[in-house]
Amino acid sequence: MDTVLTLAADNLLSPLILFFALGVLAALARSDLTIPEAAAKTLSLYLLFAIGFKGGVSVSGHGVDGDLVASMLAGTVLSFSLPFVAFAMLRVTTGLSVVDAAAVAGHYGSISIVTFVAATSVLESAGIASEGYLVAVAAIMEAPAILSALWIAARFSADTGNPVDARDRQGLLREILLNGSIVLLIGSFLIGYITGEDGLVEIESFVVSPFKGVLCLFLLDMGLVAGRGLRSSAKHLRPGLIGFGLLMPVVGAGAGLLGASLVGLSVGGTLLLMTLSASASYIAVPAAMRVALPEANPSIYLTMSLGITFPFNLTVGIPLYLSVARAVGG
Amino acid sequence: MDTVLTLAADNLLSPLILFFALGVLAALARSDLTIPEAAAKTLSLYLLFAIGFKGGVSVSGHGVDGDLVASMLAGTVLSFSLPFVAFAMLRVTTGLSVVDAAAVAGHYGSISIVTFVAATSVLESAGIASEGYLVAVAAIMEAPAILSALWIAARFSADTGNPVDARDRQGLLREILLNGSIVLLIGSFLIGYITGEDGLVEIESFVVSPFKGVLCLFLLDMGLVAGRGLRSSAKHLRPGLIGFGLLMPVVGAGAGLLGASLVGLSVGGTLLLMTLSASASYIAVPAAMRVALPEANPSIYLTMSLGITFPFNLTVGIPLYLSVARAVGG
Amino acid sequence: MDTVLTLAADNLLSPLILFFALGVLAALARSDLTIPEAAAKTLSLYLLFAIGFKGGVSVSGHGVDGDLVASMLAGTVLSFSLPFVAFAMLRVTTGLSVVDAAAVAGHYGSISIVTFVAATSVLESAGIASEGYLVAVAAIMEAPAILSALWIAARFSADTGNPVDARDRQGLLREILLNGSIVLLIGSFLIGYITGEDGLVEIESFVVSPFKGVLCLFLLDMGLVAGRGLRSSAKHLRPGLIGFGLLMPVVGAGAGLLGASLVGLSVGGTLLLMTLSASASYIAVPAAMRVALPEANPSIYLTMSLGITFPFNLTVGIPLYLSVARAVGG
Amino acid sequence: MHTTRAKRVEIIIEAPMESRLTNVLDRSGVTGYTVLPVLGGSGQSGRWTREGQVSSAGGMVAIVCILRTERLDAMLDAVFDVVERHIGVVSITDCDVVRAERF
Amino acid sequence: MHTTRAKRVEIIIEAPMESRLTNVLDRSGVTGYTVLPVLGGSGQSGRWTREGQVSSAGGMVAIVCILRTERLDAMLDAVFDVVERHIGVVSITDCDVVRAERF
Amino acid sequence: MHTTRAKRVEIIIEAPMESRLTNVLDRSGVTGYTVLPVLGGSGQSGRWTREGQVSSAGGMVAIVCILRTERLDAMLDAVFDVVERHIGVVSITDCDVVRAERF
Ligand SMILES: Nc1ncnc2c1ncn2[C@@H]1O[C@H](COP(=O)(O)O)[C@@H](O)[C@H]1O
Ligand SMILES: Nc1ncnc2c1ncn2[C@@H]1O[C@H](COP(=O)(O)O)[C@@H](O)[C@H]1O
Ligand SMILES: Nc1ncnc2c1ncn2[C@@H]1O[C@H](COP(=O)(O)O)[C@@H](O)[C@H]1O
Ligand code: NA
Ligand code: NA
Ligand code: NA
Repeated sequence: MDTVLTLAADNLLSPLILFFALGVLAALARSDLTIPEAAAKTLSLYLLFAIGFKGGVSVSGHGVDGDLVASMLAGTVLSFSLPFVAFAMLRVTTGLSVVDAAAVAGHYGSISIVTFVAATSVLESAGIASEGYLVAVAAIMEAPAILSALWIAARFSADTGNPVDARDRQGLLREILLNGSIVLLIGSFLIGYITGEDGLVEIESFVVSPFKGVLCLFLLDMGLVAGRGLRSSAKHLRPGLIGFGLLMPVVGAGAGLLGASLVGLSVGGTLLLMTLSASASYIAVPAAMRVALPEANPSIYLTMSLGITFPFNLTVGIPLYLSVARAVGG
Repeated sequence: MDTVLTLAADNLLSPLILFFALGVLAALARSDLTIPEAAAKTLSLYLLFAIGFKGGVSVSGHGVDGDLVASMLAGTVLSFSLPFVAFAMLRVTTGLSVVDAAAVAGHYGSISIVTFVAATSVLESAGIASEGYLVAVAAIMEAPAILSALWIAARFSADTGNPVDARDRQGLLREILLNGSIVLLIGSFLIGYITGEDGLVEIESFVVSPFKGVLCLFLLDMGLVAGRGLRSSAKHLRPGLIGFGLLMPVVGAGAGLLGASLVGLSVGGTLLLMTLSASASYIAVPAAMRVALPEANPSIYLTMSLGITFPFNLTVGIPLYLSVARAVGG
Repeated sequence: MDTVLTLAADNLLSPLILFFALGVLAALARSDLTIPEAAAKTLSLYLLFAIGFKGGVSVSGHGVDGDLVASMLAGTVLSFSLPFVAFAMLRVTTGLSVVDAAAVAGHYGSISIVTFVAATSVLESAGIASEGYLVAVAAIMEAPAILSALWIAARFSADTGNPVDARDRQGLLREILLNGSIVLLIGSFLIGYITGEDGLVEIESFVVSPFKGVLCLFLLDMGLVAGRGLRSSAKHLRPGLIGFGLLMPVVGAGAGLLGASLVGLSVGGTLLLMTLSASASYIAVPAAMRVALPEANPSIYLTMSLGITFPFNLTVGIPLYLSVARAVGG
Repeated sequence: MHTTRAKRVEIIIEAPMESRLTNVLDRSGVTGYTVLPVLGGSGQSGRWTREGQVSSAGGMVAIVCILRTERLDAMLDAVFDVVERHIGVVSITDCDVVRAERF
Repeated sequence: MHTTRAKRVEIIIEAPMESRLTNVLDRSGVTGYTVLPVLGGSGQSGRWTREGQVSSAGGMVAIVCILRTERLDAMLDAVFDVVERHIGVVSITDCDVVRAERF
Repeated sequence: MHTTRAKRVEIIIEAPMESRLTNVLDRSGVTGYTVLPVLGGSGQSGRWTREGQVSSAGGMVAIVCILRTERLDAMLDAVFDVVERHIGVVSITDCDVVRAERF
């Protein structure tokens, strides 16, 4: 427990968290500080590019061991099943409509790549190794939860006759799987895997050295967006929802821990799979939900994911999961 | 005097100045070279982020000495009072209307962060140390001059009955103080101060190594903007105005020198406070003036600040102030 | 021949090519992966900035030898004359109209700076030196081909009475010569030349270290654009055109080889001049053609240049030209 | 200059719906349309702004379509199938166009 | 499809005034508006372009507001309090809207 | 509020033609115009989108010009000299303006 606190305290004073906090405060104070949309998108492309590439290089170094397939499978199962857990919890503890609850549930099954990156950087500081292929697991966990959410909405909701026609449904599936961030993450991973250490040497001073600084800038932007969301959607944040936003990541992390034990991941890998399961999407899933479940209120799921669960994971969650992973794994 | 010339010559041939000159020339020749707006804004966010952070780290290293508060105070007084000097000079030497003169005066009380950065990089090349907290002084000097300008305009101008109503006035004050660049500069400064050298190590290859290159690109853009301004506003540039644009920075630097002596700054710190006082705003103040003094002609103040005073400080001013600071301080 | 294959294979597995391929595949699969327009423009400005500057520094190091003027001359002649060769080939092998053929021909006389950069990076990997001033030759080769294309269109086309009036013609000439990319490339070259190694040291970690990584990101974007072009313009790609797109670069490279021998360039320099001659423009010339030859179909020339010739040069062309340059030069 | 009456339809809709709407437009027989970026706005679902959006889910676009009057009804029917369940605003203005055969 | 007459007001104004104008719109009782970016323009105060603006002071935005005809006068009065002393252009067009109850 | 009838002309044209068109507008005696960015569109020459354009050759812009009715014909003649041979669409709408002396 002592370690948790020390870790959490260390973590809280890292530039990453502080820039996120700066963004939240600036937005709450209604400062006009903003990061241009094109810059925010480019920063996020950079992060996907760098993290995918480095993951691929690391796998090329350590070789593809049998656990890779098992981990992929575990990730897929987690992403498919967590929305059901989340949906049940939401229906019990909050008054959300079926559609809103399904949409929120989809977000919690999917993942947040920035939370994953933050966990990676905590591992680095602590000098703990992890399986490089978890980047690929992250990519694969983005999509299945969306399908679960749509299935839940169709199954339990009375009001939507036939929301999406066949042509659109197919298009939707393609869009989800060929989503830009998934393609870039997987593509960079494969390129990193193919070019290996030689490739890394060539572009190291682009993908490695400035990485953390770029992440600070990106977290500043995420803080601004989260702060703006909190300000404008405070009215949606009833206690039940806030409670869900804090509890669900812990439940997710528990499921991730189970998966990691079954697969036999290292301590570092266990933390990462826990973090993936604990994190909630705010890029891929919201866009999919606007198209597929337009009746769901975007203010609710964006605020939950970005305003509650993301900062929770960043500050308290990751150190907590790490000490559990250590206790179990060490 | 010899040193001034050598310094000025060295300075003139630095990539920074040359890229600024390239921008001016390209714009005057009507080349279609442009930096996208989002990129220009992002470069400027980067500079604020980096300079604030490094300033904070440097203060955390050297400790907060008693001079910090004194310097802050000196900066505030300078920013409040220089617009009065500028206004008086403008009314005597030019035919500007009260409102235009007040608006221009506000720009000269406030500061240009890029000029400050250029002075920092001259110090670095010359191996002269300076007080890290001057970044915070820079941030604090941005706003007071705006209030002075508004007060001057209200006091001396007959035509504007009650320009801004109470609700808007409050909003305006908040906007000025929570201006994005001030928030980012102060925020990064505090984060740098909190995380100290450890934090710097983490993001050094983002905020330190590429800094000068980014600054070159930014100065290219500033050259383009200044050149375009000169081309389209040449008609406003009567001799009296040009004279003011060259004289006022020297007057400001003198006031800065006085402040620095009273506070007891080092030679490097003296140069920086002189440069801050000598420089004129072209980001925060123009935006505030459009809102608060819409009758003032933006072509005049933008051209003065960006087309005359900024290049003057960059090329002749800084080397001049440095040799004075050395003569006085050494 | 063995070396060609090895080189080509090595080249094919470099991150640069792989990211280009990722972009093409993502676009063909209709992924929504996109690089924001402002980011794409900024990346391209960065590349011009960095390559111009490094070229200038390298000339300042080795000094201006007599070959510089000869190379400039050779480049100008190549750019002026290759459109005539291309036009003749197009009229014989394809059914393109005079105006379309003239427009395409103009693209093949001009150059692609990214292809040039890719050749430079192959030289680096192979440890082969080259003349730094070829950057300036690249800049000078951008424009003449446009004039040739306009002359061809005016000479051989019956339908356009007097397409551009005198005022516009002058404006057009100025636009072509003061095109943003030419100005930035030449300007950075001169600044690099003036500031020399000292200047390079100052901004090395901006223009040198991250260069290849940025290039990867840029090539990803070029792949996306090429893939989208191929998808939407597949109908224009009759076999004759494809054949031209593959043959013309080899013809151009041959002409470049001739020029290089006459001037007496090194093996590295020969490769670069061959590559410049072999490459086709996709930035400066298309923009000029929209204004000056609006009847020409942009889908044709953009797809040819970006969808056929660019990937050909990147994958097969450069290794081929290098082995020829070595055979002739060594 | 000879001009013809036509209709200008302006649709403001969420960015993730853009491709669906333009597909529907293509199928509804209009000859063209133009998509413009939107910075922000306000409506029943509150105020929003584009800057700093991490996800494109929140953004909107404006689609302008000029078409012959006789095509308007078919087009509106097609559009409403898409717009109905989504956040969005449609307005129709009379306009004059040159080269009427294009529309 | 059933449509109703309404008004489309388009205001082009300096970017730093955007929030003031939208605040006024909110208070004047309109149900919504949309803000579009502007690249450049020309008017009495000369020609300008957005690219490479270091400061946002020079930029402009276009604000489109669709509203019921009976609300027009109140809205214009409110808007002019803000626009009057500033650079800006206002134009009003007749339009038709579906779902009139929204405006 | 006193308003006057005027015309609102909207021209969608390729980005490389922007400066030519605005030069022609300046010479044709209009008092101002505004240039808006365009993200994408579709027309006779197919569908295109702005994102990821390496060259600006493919992009388009929308130019809005409000002018007095009596100036319309001269303006359209001038504009068509430029637009004719290029990809582009022109539409004209009636509108009302305040401060008519500005146009
Ligand atoms: N009356 C209106 N005039 C112009 N734009 C509107 C109007 N109402 C809504 N909008 C736009 O449509 C978006 C969604 O509106 P709503 O569905 O009412 O939330 C808003 O964010 C605005 O961009
Ligand atoms: N007649 C007009 N038509 C369209 N936009 C205009 C017109 N006049 C002015 N504008 C826009 O309003 C801005 C300011 O106009 P002004 O106050 O006349 O300088 C210009 O930069 C244009 O963007
Ligand atoms: N009917 C239309 N309504 C609105 N915009 C159009 C229309 N037709 C063409 N456009 C725009 O004009 C551009 C060129 O059209 P075109 O010359 O028909 O290929 C298209 O890409 C659209 O942006
Ligand atoms: Na999750
Ligand atoms: Na000052
Ligand atoms: Na060529």
